[in-house]
Amino acid sequence: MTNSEPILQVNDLKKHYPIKRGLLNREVGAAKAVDGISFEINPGETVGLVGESGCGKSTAATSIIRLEDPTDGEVIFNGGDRQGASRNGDGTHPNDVTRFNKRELKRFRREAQMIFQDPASSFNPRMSVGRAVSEMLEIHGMKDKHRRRAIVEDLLERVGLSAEDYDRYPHEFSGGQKQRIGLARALVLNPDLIIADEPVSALDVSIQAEVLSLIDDLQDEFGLSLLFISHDMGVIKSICDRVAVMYLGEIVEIGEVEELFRNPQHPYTEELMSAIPNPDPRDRSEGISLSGTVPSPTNPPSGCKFHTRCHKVVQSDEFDLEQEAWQQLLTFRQQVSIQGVDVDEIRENALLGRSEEEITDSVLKSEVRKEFDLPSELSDREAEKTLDNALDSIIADDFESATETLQSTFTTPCEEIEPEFTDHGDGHRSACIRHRNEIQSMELAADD
Amino acid sequence: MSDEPLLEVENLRTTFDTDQGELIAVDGIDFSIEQGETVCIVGESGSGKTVATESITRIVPIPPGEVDGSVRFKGQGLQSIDDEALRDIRGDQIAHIFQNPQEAMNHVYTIGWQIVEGLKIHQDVTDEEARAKAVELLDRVGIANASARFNDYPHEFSGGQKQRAMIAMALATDPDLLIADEPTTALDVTVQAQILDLLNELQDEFGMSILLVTHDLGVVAQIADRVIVMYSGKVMERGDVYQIFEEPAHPYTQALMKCLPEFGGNAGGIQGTLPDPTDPPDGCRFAPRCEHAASDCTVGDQPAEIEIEPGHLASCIYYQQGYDSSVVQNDDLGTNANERTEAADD
Amino acid sequence: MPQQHGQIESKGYLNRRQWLSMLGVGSTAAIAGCLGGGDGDDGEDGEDGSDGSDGEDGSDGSDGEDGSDGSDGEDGSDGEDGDDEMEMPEVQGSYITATSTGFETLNPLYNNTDGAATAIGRTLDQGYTFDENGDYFPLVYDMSTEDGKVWTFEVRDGLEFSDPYGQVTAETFVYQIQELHQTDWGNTPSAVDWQDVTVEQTGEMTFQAELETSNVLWPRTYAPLLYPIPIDIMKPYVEDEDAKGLEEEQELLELGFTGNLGPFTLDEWERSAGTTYSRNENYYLQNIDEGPELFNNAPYFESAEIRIISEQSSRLGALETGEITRAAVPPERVSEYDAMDNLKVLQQPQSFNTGGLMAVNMRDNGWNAGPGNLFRHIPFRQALASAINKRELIKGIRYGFGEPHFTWQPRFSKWYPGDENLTLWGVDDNYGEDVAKELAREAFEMSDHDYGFDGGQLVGPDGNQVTLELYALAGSETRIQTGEFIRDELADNLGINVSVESIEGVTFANNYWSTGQDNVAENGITREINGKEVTWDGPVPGPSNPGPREYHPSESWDLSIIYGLNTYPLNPLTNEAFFDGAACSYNPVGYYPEFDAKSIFEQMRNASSQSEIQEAANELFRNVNEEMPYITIMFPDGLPGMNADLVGPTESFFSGWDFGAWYFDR
Amino acid sequence: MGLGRYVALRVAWAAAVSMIIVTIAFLLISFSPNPEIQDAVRSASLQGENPAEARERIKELRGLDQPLHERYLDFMQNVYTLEWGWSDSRNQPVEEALLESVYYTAQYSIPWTILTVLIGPLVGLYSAANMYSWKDHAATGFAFAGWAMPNFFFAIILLLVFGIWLEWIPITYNTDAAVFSLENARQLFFPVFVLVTGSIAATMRVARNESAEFINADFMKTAKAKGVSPFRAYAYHVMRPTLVPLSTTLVGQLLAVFLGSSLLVEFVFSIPGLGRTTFDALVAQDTNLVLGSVLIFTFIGVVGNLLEDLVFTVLDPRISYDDR
Repeated sequence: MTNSEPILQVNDLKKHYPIKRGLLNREVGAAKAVDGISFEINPGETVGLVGESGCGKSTAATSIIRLEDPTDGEVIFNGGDRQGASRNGDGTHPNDVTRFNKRELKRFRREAQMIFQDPASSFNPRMSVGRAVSEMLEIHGMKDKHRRRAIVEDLLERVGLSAEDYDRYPHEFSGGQKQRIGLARALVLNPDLIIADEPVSALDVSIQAEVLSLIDDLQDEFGLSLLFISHDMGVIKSICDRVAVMYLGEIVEIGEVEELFRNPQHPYTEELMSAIPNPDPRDRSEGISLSGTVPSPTNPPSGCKFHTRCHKVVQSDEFDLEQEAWQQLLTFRQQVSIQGVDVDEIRENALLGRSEEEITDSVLKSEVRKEFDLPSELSDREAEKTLDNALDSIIADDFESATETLQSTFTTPCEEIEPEFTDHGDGHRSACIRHRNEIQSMELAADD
Repeated sequence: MSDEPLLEVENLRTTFDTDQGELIAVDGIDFSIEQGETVCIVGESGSGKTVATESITRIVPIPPGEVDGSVRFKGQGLQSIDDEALRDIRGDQIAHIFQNPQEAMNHVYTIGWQIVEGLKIHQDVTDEEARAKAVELLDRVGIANASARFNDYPHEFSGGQKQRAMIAMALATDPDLLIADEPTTALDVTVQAQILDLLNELQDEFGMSILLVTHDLGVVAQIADRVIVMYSGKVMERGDVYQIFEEPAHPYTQALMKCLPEFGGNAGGIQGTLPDPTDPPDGCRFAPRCEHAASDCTVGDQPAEIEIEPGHLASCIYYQQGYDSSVVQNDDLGTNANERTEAADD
Repeated sequence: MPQQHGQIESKGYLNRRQWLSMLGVGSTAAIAGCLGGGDGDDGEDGEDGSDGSDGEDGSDGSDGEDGSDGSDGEDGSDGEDGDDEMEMPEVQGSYITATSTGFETLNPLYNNTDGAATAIGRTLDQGYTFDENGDYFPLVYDMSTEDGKVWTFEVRDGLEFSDPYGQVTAETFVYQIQELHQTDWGNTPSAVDWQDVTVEQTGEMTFQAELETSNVLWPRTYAPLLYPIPIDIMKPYVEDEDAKGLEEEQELLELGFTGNLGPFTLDEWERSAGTTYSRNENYYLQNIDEGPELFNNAPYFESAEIRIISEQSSRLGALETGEITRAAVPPERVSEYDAMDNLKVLQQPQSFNTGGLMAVNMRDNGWNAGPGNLFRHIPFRQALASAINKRELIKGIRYGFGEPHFTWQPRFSKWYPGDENLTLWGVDDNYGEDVAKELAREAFEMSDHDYGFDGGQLVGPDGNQVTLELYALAGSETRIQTGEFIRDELADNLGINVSVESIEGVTFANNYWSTGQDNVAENGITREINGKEVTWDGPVPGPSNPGPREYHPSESWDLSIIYGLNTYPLNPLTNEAFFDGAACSYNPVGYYPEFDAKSIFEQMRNASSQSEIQEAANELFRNVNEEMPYITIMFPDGLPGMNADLVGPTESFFSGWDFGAWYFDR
Repeated sequence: MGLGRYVALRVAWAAAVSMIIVTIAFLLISFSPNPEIQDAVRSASLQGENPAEARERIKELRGLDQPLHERYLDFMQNVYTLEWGWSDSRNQPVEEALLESVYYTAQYSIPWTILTVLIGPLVGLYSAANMYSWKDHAATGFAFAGWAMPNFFFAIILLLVFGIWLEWIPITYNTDAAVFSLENARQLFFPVFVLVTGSIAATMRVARNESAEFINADFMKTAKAKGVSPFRAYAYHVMRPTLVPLSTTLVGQLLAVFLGSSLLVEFVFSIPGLGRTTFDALVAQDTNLVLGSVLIFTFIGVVGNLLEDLVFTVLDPRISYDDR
């Protein structure tokens, strides 16, 4: 974007939560909430971090601002007057937030602020909002009470409230007003960077627009850089310059907002976009609907982590099924492998409106198909045969061989290959194996 | 569809006795819902839309609340029947789902228990039958591996799953009317889309009517047959979904439209805040925030609803005789929306 | 508080049991008082504890002592007029008394408390007792002597232990004395009683004991009082020299061997609830020749109980509803209870001066008002005694239920020298400002320092009014009232400014009254007192007599009304413990007699006749009345309330020896 | 599985706590003057013997000449084999003394605990359901009157009115009454009543506040919308979640009342229970019995806390065993 030094540079940031089991609390694994993300924010830029609940975006934020200690990686913050620092001899960076000592951290906390989703719970109900805001100044060493008050009153006006609101209490404000106060509190120390974690998702659409435009205005006025976290592509679109799409601890696509919206390269991005409610009653096509939820980061899928939910999941070379059927087939395979098919239950359901004798194996099989939205017959004969065999095994309660059958036949490269980033120009990159034949991007370089 | 609407609400007025005086949450509104129809009530937080829906079966706490007016459900007047008879209707023929599935479920009971509870109140079923039905419902609303998850506690469900379970709970008795109060507001956009799809599907399947409350016009566009726009306890505008989206008549509806994120940063939301419900302003409730407000707008009562075209009514004096409706109609939102849709379709 | 009193047990003729009865109020009572919410007087509580359970029972021998004044006849149980034809009362009902605290042990060999002695006495008689005239009355054995030096014991025939322990014989006692009390491992409370006694069995049912020096009052010291204990129970422990084992022996603790030796047999001892008994059909008392006719079917109660009821109000409530037969009543409620149909309250004179004794501190930690401890001058102590109106105090504090206290004997005692021989301080002519000030001036003359009256105030050498601190028992309303009464009297009549301080009994005992072992003078220390060389040796110096006046507890005090003491109306010799100056075991106040106490006690000890003793006693108590070692104010009366149907108790100090003859007249 | 491991950990922790307390007790006893030795030394010096010799003799006799760690091991062994020594003030084995006392204490404290646990939350719920109405004020007032009234005073008043004036109940406690007899019920009614009124207020208060929160919770709206009757809503949807926070405070409160009030109630009603035994032991400086009582109270406390934790985890499905 610009040639100047980015204000924030996140390099391969990881945050793993250990999982402990057993009497001795042995560590048996890790929940990889954030698993190696890299991006940068240039001065005055707003970068969006978008993804569903549970994708790790909030953990990324708290790790960046070091409310939690990251497991690995660098967060280089060049704000304040840190510009122009170069790496130390040992490869570490003097501006690396993850290595800041207490004093540096305190300074950093002044220069980088955070805004939270729920404005209501982040205020002490017994403290006037003015005090809540001016407290920040006091903590960071401003002794003069009158000056503090003057600054805060001025700020309250600039976020669209009035100076008289200084002495009022949080409960006297509406949600949107509270978020304005939250903004004032974040701005009072004149930071360079603000990390806003879902700042508008708890607000009405009308208020959202209001707060978003306020943030936009203030950003210009204060020369802020912004990391904006949201699950809502619509919101992202209206405020961000660039956006990084996160899925299960990783960034799957990053690029300038307009380019990304115009030409999404990752299926996940497409799905996020299609979720934006279309305010046109005449267009109710269901579009692509993202099914299921984000898998647990303790045991993420192999290969492309998104393949379990991907509507464009790649078929193995020998088949050419309908994409939907293929996706259902993979889901079914997954359920079988964890014995998630309750034949008894299905049998019982089938009994509703039928007599015992009518429940033949073939009826059961078709019930199972129905249960898992599988077509009554696959277009590929080979595939159909394998599926039928597997269904037979399942009805015979032999999950092992069913799993075996399904897994040996229905495979997707998505679960085998970890996708690498492909560059689509102008810093627009995505990680999807469908682009593997395109020009490989150069290494996602920190020394970009 | 019979001649009589499924639900007919007339002059519904709900007030609360508070320390600050009488709070008028819903100030005499009328609406009806036909069999199989989806009606959306849309408006900002505090506009009274939730209270309006909760007044139908008197879920609002009484006291301090007080509900006046006539509510007829399948021809039966709900306002005069006793609590027990009303309880028989609640959760049986009229079901509710709420905004925050996290809090709308009791955290100490399993999902299954909570579904079965309603079922057993209204239907004479055995435990096994109830359980089977609950599992089937969970399965139907898209909970994978439903029979195993029957015994899970709410905290073991994700937000979207919880809302699905709530829907399953509501559908347990095969209701005629499902009242969904901001069912997607607390959820991720992606989950919201899933839930809306699900509601659409279920409506087709079960043929129930849906009364959906939301502040998000995007949601309305996806699901509504008819729309009622509420503001400060009053109906501002009503009409079918196309009328509302393509020819929004009331300045308030227009302002709401402008708030949709798709309009980018060109609108700063609606300036100002809702009026004090204990002391509503004279004239049109929206007048203090309305860019077209004239002096006539701030006197008397809320203007009567004027029928602009069949089924499309607005409560704005500019549509009364003697005013120039073009002042408020000039807004080019409708066409704008069409253009935008095309752009997004790409 | 066994530990506290055990300190002087080696003093030859004052054993532990007697020692206990010397002190009227201990800290247990103080605690009971504090739990009582401060409304009850601890004095009363303390009396309750002992009174309710033992006052009537002479056989346990800790309280009722000799005093043969020959007054009898009013006792309904005597039945002298009815003689043989008299119809015996019906055996019925349960005799239930209450106590405020439980019993530590029921092992007769190791018990040293009054309460438990009563509980044991219900099942087991001791050697002898004293009848309503204070005369010796044989129970288990009869004692006789020619010269007061050699005593012959004759064990009563027909005394049986429970199976398999056989008959009580002379050997029973000789074994107990020789193999237990006279050993150095046995550690029994009775050990001191038998230290210098030579015991010898002289027949199957007789044995004799020879004392080092003659003592005609020997039985009255209670020293030769023994419980019959089966040899078979003691034997294994004697062989092992296992005192602890003997102490913990179940058969002794549960009194399972008592045969026909007591009026009742113990059913159960529940440690925190009390004891329950059933009538002993074969009580040997039924067959003896002595005593009243009524003994022929003793006892007349189906059962008996001693209940532990800690709360005074609960005890009174239980008395009122008839749940218990007998309990002490506080004076302010006597008229109320006496008026009830189902109850009567008796007024029994007592030998304790609890609440009616003011101690003056003559040690160096006393008289903190200036130089020169005025308490050390007899006229000043007399002045104090005459400044306090005793009758007023009794009326005000005890509702009239008490006796003025002039010398170290109660009026009913036969050792009482008679009013005509005493100065009746604090009543009539010997009370008032003029008398008191005159005596005080006498004291000022004797003092090296410049004390005097200035406009009614007693002022010291520095010209300031003399201010003294008076300690009263905390939590006791009546003690504090007593203190305030004394304060006003001393202010009005002597111009002394007294401040009343309340203090916990334990605190006072430990820090003010008795010293720790470290503050005690060397054994053998000598001083000149009243012109004579005096040596502190033997058992003293000890905590209660730490030595010359410069030895004293760490805290200073002037006046106290914490403790009441026993006046030993049956055996005046026992009072040696208080008034023999350097040699006496109990002298916290630092009193040294100016009369020849030593030779009076010597005379008493060597007396061979009652009249000789009487003479010495008269002299002793005249002198005590003169010198006022403690300011004696009053004897409170015992006020046992009881079931109106109960026949037997009398309004006499000696009531209770004939417990076996008591009955319900319903 | 999680629960098993959690229980195991809690039990282990409870054992560790009791171990620590027992050790502290041992150390206190070891380093405080032993009255027995003092007695022996005093009587030796009074009898003109060598006090130092007497000290050694008694130490040897009592095994106090052993090194500290051996005495500690002995002590611990005795504690855990329930050989708690001889009570000098009651002349019976300490275990027996405590067993007798606990027998009577249990007779009033079990019904008391059950009633408090039952009535407290119910009154609280009733109050919350009628919050700020006269019913709420009446219930709150009732509970607080019981709490504010000193138990001791209250007990005496009750005894006066019902025992002495009306003669409905006996003044003194009859230890012979069978546990499940009318007589026992009669004599225990007021002790239990006094304790229940004393302890109910706190429980009721917590229950009231907590259930007030749940009464206004969204899930109550859900229940209402399902057609659940108000009674069922309170019984199932409010009561059950209220028990979760309540369970965390209940044990502590009951223990506090137990320690504080049982002694006084035992005094007034002459119940020969644990409180009086402990008090008497303290007064009599009966070291073994004091220690035994401390162990009992420790045990009650530790087990109470353990139960509290377990009940809490069972009641609240959201608690993850791994996190605690």
